Amino acid sequence: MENLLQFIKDNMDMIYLIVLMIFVGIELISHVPSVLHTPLMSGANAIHGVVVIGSIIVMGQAENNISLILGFLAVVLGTINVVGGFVVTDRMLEMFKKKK
Amino acid sequence: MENLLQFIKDNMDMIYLIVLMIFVGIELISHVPSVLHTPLMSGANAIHGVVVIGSIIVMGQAENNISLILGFLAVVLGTINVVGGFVVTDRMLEMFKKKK
Amino acid sequence: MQQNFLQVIYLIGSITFIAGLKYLGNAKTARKGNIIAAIGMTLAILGTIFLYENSEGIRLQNLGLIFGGLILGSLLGYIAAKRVQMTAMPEMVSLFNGMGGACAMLISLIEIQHFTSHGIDINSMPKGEFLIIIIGMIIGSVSFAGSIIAWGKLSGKINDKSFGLQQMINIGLLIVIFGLAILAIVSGGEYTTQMFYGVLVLSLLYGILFVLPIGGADMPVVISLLNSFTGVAAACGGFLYDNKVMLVGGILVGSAGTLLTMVMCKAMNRSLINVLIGNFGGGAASAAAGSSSVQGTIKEIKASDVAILMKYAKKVVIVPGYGLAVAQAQHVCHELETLLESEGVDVKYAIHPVAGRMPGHMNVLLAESNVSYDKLIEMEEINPEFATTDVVLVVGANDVVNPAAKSDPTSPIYGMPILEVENAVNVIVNKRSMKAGYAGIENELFYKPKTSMFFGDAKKALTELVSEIKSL
Amino acid sequence: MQQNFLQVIYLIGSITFIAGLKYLGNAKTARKGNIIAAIGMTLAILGTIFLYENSEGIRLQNLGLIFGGLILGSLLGYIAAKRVQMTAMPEMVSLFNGMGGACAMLISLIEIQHFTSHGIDINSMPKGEFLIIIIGMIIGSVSFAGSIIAWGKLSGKINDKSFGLQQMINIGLLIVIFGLAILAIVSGGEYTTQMFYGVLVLSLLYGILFVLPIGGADMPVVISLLNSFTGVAAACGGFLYDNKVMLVGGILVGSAGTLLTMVMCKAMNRSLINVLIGNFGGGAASAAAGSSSVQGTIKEIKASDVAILMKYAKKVVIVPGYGLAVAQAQHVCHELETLLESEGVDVKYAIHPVAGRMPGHMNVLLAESNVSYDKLIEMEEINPEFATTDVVLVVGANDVVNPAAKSDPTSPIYGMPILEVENAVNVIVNKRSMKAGYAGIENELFYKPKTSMFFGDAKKALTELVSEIKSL
Ligand SMILES: NC(=O)c1ccc[n+]([C@@H]2O[C@H](COP(=O)([O-])OP(=O)(O)OC[C@H]3O[C@@H](n4cnc5c(N)ncnc54)[C@H](OP(=O)(O)O)[C@@H]3O)[C@@H](O)[C@H]2O)c1
Ligand SMILES: NC(=O)c1ccc[n+]([C@@H]2O[C@H](COP(=O)([O-])OP(=O)(O)OC[C@H]3O[C@@H](n4cnc5c(N)ncnc54)[C@H](OP(=O)(O)O)[C@@H]3O)[C@@H](O)[C@H]2O)c1
Repeated sequence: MENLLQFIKDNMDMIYLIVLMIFVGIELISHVPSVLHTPLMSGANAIHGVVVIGSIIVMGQAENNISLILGFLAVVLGTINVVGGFVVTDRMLEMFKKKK
Repeated sequence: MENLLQFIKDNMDMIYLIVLMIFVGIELISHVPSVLHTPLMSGANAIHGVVVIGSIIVMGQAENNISLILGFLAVVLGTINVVGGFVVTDRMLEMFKKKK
Repeated sequence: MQQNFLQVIYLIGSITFIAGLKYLGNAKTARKGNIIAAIGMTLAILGTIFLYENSEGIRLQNLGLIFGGLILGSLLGYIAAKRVQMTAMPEMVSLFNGMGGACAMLISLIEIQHFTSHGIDINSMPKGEFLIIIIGMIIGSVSFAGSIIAWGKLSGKINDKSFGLQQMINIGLLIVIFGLAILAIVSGGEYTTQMFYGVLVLSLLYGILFVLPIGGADMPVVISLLNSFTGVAAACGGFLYDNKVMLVGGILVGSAGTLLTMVMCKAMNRSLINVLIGNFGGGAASAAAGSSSVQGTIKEIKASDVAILMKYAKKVVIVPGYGLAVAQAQHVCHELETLLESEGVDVKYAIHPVAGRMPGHMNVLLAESNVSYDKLIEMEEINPEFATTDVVLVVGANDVVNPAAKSDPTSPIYGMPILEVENAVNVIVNKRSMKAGYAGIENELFYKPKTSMFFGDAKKALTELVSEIKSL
Repeated sequence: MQQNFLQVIYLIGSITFIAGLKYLGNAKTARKGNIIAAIGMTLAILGTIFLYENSEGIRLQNLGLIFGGLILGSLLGYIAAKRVQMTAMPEMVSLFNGMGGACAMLISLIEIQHFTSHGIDINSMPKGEFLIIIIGMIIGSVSFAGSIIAWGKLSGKINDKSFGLQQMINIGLLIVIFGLAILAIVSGGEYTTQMFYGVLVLSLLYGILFVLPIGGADMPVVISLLNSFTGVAAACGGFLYDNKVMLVGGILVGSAGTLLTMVMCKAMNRSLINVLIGNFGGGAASAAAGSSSVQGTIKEIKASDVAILMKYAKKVVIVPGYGLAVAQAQHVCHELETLLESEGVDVKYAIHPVAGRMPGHMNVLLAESNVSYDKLIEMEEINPEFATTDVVLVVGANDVVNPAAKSDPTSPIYGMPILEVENAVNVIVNKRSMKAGYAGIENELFYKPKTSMFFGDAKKALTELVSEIKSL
């Protein structure tokens, strides 16, 4: 119990950040028209591609071949997620624009 | 410039907290029907009464009479804000409840 | 251990504030939201009293006095909130807001006093801390002084006062305040304490001058703005004591309050700048009222004729406005409604979002006299219904039924959505005279062939109407 | 100094993510939102590469390989995204999502590998760190494997597979995975590494088994769910490296994605539990389709008769559905519309929010064939218009026009709002057979006297119709 409290105290800022982010995420979505669900999902998909930063960090500290190979793979996959995600979202949204 | 960056770095968690709170605050309000504006204002008014905590802290460390008197005043005023705020909001909302 | 526990309590408090405000935004959950936030607040306050330790591990002293203050404040707050008339709620909120501002101001004062009373040079205080203290004080005292003036104006104790250079003086004052504050922080000279008190006095003065010229009817907007100020002042306290719950509560109210202010302005079809500088809700309104541009003849109607019209109508819509609130005619209005219903007439109320002088004013007012919630129909819903309405009874409303908002692009209310009462078969307007309403403009509706004017104070007129219907 | 600068870049990145997602929620600003988030992402990635230092102040190595990976990934992602057919977008999103999950999984793998390759006992790793690594790996690999299966199902490469104890096995598997993970963290024995790899394999297996039995038509919901999983996995990375932008991006997608999943379920009138366990979009549907409860006679109509009806109508409403997408008939549909318009017929499309197989499917599909946005009318708006419509042409839609949703409380789609086409003068339904749609239920509409069935593949039937109208 004391351990837990200490852990919570030490990570208080993180916890506030997480709690607030959850509120923000929920509020942002709750008033969205259903036509936009698919582009929104796709945009969110691109955003979680931010995980590629983790793979860059890990790759930049890799020392042996296995790490290098796995890291390279991770960077490639993460980048596909990011770039593909944003581009495909843009393509979807392009179709929504008002045409005369 | 370096000073500024250092300051920002040191208070990064605070800055994230503030930025996120601003987002949360704005999102919470932007879809509220206008009938609820007054109770909402009143409820928010009660919430900022949280400043009373500051007066309690200051009062608990007061050493001379001036501090004690001013501190006491601060606690009283802050408490009026909190209690009055919540009670008056509740009274307003009571009127909104559906009657058969 | 206890400190960690306190942090958890603060986290819970912060979450209740956010969740509470979220629930407050929905009619169904609003009351629950208020209670949730109140519980979180109680937790945070009690937690602070019993668990707080400063950086040297010392607990809070003076617990007796603290509890005394809490109890006294609770009593005063509770009684004030319970006693206040429903129609006087906005000024009550303003008064409470002023107390919060004063609290923030006092905290800064005590912090400085604390420092100087130990004979330490105030200039040795860390600059960051001093900055926060002084910002908290400026905002707190502007909010305090401004709220008191707003309260005075709304409760009729203070009149609008504006003089020529008002805006110039205010801007100049602001510059002096911030100049002096910066000087106090960076100069390091021997007059720092004096400068600090100078800033205090000027801030209070600014608060007064800032609110004084604003029209009484714009007060809800101003109160909302001052409300968000106090939020920022509370957040300064949070910074000062590295106290998360104060920070969260303060910033939340600061940002939500600012947006709410803007939303309120928008509902009245005005810009914030306009409210703060324009001075249009006050003097200008009465001035403009003199110059009448609409011409035509009006038709008067007597209570007995109104009674006949209404009794034999199938469907009646009552449009309440500011005049109903002023005359305190909500109870007799409800009586009229039940009387007509018992005669088989279908009666509804058409609620315009900014009828009255605060958002939701009509809902609160009519709910007070036990009108059923289902009878209060929002503008968007009732507008199509006017076409099938036999009699519309406008009671003390004016701007919200002014067709100029739709037809006249030069009108100050152009663009504001209105209640389209002209689509009904008969329109009866009750007010005391041909005087203008809040926006200070003529109303073409009164001159339409369909419209009959039923002059008199709302309470008297409706009472007469009720007895006429009874005697039919 | 540079580290501080990097933190500021991360802050900017975080804000762009939030603002971007906010803008994405509004049709007018959506594209801008996407671009804003993309710019923030680019900043964050470049900032990391050039400014990142670990706690010992060492810069990133292997920059060549990193850039190689970035360029290769960008090329592949760009080409895939540009080449994909509009109708294949959902599976593309799923595939990209899988890549993100795999990336998170690999990060955890490398972290462990990094540790063990130095010959250090894995049990000496700080517990907190190990916990985060293992959680990131579990979620990442479930998301990876699940997304690949979802992609396979949507693109028709994998069929629905469900067997009796599926749910039991899945739950059991979950328990084993978490048990093993906890054991690996706390036991401290010599098999920790093996347990870790065991967890990896089982997580991948779980991802496969979790998605395999879910009906193909429920895939959008599942993809959205897996999307939020990957968000959480990314947030784990943020925890691990104390990296705020990963944390913000990850949690944002995690929470927004979860809510989006629920909202999507609601629009289809199903609960999430139902989607995950119910298996109703797949096998059950075809099964139920056999048992017909609605009886009656149907009326067939030929293309030439439809052509006459439509050409001489004043107002035609086209109701597109899943069949239109399957048949890729959007272009000929647009041709039909312009043809009719040139004959003076008023043509509109009625867009049901869940017509097709993904939200907004019909909008995207018709926009692809250059149908003007103004012609796409949302359900709430078009429903009152059917009463004044001469001909409704239903193309490959079924559930969204099924009156059982309004009249039959026992129907699985009861309560879902539908397009009330029966109010029109004539209803013409184009589909290939009398088979049921997604919900696997009969449609009474087809048996109504007003309704005529125009059988055939949508593309062929509409092409025929167009040439018939031209030859009139
Ligand atoms: N709701 C808000 O949040 C808010 C806030 C600030 C401003 N406003 C503004 O306030 C206005 C509200 O419109 P409204 O139609 O409700 O009010 P209004 O336009 O101000 O008109 C009120 C009318 O009531 C009459 N009246 C006053 N006392 C009366 C009495 N004792 N008995 C009978 N009639 C009486 C007045 O005419 P006589 O003097 O001839 O009797 C006046 O014309 C809008 O312009 C709105 O923008 C609203
Ligand atoms: N939009 C979403 O996000 C989403 C996601 C998942 C599920 N759903 C569900 O999907 C359903 C959507 O309703 P809906 O009315 O669009 O579709 P539907 O109810 O699935 O009906 C589609 C109809 O199109 C016909 N069809 C198939 N191929 C065709 C072709 N080549 N040419 C002509 N007709 C063809 C089929 O009948 P034949 O076989 O006789 O031709 C079928 O009855 C709803 O139940 C909704 O809940 C929607």
